[in-house]
Amino acid sequence: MKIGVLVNEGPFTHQASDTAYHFVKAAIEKGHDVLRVFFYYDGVNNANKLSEPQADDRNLVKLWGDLAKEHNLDLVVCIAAALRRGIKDEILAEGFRISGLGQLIEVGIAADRTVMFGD
Amino acid sequence: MKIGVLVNEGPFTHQASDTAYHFVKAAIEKGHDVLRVFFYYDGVNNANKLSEPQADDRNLVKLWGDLAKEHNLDLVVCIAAALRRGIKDEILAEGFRISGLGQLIEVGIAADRTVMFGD
Amino acid sequence: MSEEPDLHFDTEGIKKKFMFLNRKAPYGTVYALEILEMVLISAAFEQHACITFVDDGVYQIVKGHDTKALNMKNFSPMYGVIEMEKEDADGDEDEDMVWRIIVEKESMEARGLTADNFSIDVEVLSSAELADVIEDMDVVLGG
Amino acid sequence: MSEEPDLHFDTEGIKKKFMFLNRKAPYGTVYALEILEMVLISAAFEQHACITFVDDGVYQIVKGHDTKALNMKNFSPMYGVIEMEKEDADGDEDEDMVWRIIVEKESMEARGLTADNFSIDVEVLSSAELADVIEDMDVVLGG
Amino acid sequence: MLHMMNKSPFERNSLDSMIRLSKKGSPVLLLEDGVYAATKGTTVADQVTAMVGDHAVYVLGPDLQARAIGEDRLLDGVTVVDYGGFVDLVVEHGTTQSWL
Amino acid sequence: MLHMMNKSPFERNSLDSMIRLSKKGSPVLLLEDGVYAATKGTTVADQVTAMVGDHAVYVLGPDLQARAIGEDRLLDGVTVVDYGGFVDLVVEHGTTQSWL
Repeated sequence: MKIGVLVNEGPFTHQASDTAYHFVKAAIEKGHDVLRVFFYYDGVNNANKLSEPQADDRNLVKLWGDLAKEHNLDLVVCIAAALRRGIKDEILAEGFRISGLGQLIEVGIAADRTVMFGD
Repeated sequence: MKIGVLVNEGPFTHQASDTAYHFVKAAIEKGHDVLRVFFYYDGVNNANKLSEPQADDRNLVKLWGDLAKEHNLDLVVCIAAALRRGIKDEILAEGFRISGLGQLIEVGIAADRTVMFGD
Repeated sequence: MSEEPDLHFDTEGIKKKFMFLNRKAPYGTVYALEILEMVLISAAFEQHACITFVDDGVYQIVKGHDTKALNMKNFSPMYGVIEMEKEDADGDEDEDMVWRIIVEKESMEARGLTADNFSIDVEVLSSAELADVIEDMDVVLGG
Repeated sequence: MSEEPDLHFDTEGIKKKFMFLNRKAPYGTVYALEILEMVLISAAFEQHACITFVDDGVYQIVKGHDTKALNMKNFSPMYGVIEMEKEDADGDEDEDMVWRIIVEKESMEARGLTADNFSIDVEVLSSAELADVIEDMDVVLGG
Repeated sequence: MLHMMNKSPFERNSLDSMIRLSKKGSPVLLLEDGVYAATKGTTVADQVTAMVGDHAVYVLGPDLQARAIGEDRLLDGVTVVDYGGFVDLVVEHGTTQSWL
Repeated sequence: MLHMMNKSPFERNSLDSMIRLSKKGSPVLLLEDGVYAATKGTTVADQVTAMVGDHAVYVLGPDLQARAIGEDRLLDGVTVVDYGGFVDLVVEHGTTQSWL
């Protein structure tokens, strides 16, 4: 089944990005086709490559990037939300790309299911 | 009177930083001594110099920096919270400095009033 | 193993029912503004859309916002743009595209508001009626 | 016009009453963890401290957290460190420094919990008693 | 339609909104801080028990474990799922709505 | 002590917590989305009217204007202040506590 995902919050402050990550991983393991993960609102902060968690904590920026690499996953950061919040090419983590908000509507149309994670 | 301020949220998603800014500005105008503004939790995102709001919206990163410059205001970003969230020297906006969480406790001791703004 | 992901999907001829569900008050958080941007972008895709206000979301469309003292962007005129998009959808006979602007009656009344307080024309539905509409959607987005 | 701001204030000999007020559940948001870091740093300043749990904050000290499946840091052992800091403060006769760990009874009971559910020793106070304690503080921090 | 709710019922109005605006028979998944709604002995237990009568109610296991909620503390009629079960619910029940 | 509350009383439990954990006589400032608590005709109006009996209640004017709440829509006994008035309240009333 084709699945689209929307992530509304950054790593650390809210659990939304963690839950989305586990959901996407489980969906891929079950053989579903995750068409795109779209990062909006503070969700764009998931793409900040400077993020450096404590050694004994998870690193969601890297986890998302690794998942994208391994499974050819499309991680899209909303350009309008990102500009406001200072997420730009110079600090964009590997595996993410910046694009327009239309890419969210597009995946909502193309996917069989769209699932939102936020605060 | 000596005042310390704690800002818990970033610009844009929550109003906390806006309210803190207006409060600090009004306190200075009334002749009070704002000893320090401490940015913790997602508040560290107020110091991201890459932030570029829409032309018709306010730019809190710049507003804080300008206020600091004009009034010799100490804007301190918590190093632990900032590292996690990828706020580092290379993207630190003018007027802010990065330091330890002890600087929050210190201002709580030194100030007559400590006021917290958050979500 | 990885090839480039598809940057675009073929959405030609697919028409889905989108709901944009507004549950937060304006200005205290930015969700209201950023959902508006979502709605306006969606117009280009010619999908069905229900722009819906429940809980504190009903405060978003109260008329008379004045944000000068806050120095924040007053985004309430954008609701007028949505109303115009809806009128376009209603008026275009070539387009099978339905836009609705809905307020939940219970949320409105709990806050001491009536439809006269709003800056745009809305359909007022009961919780039960709105639950039926939600259940009929293909995609529900919000924040 | 601007000179450098003071990077350090002279806090020597000043002892204030700090409250660290925990009102959020753990893991759903990061506030619990980052307030803990605040409390631990404050120990170095030898201030009075009330570490207080109300509303969903009472869930922070329930024993038995296991975050392996979430792949998140399990920070609950840090509450034990706070308990040790409190014991140090209690035991040190040279130091006039009072630490208290307080749970609001009403918040605990509303969630079906008793003090037996907690991983650390706490004082259980009623809302009215806690309101008196809060009123007596010099600085209240939280998140 | 699958309704998802990730907020503590003591902190937010999300549980109330979901109950008011979901149709009888639609399944409900409680996750993140929303799992506290499914515990026994709380001030919302009666409300959630009534919800269990109208909806199949699922709760995310990893969130229970993190919060030290044993299955003995769950209200009757609530079913625990893992992330794989979460995916299955999404696949089986059509459109999803997240009550944030 | 000055109690500050910035959350909508319909969305969060912050108003309830503040009322439960503040002492009679301590002043209260409603700001940001908290200003909705001070409006007439809502489901919390009786609760807030009772609070006005026990506390001096202030509300931040710039937040009222942004949200289009005219003074005629405010509950009786509530006093509007601007940011300068906010500073004065902080200065006059000792320790502050923010009910977020």
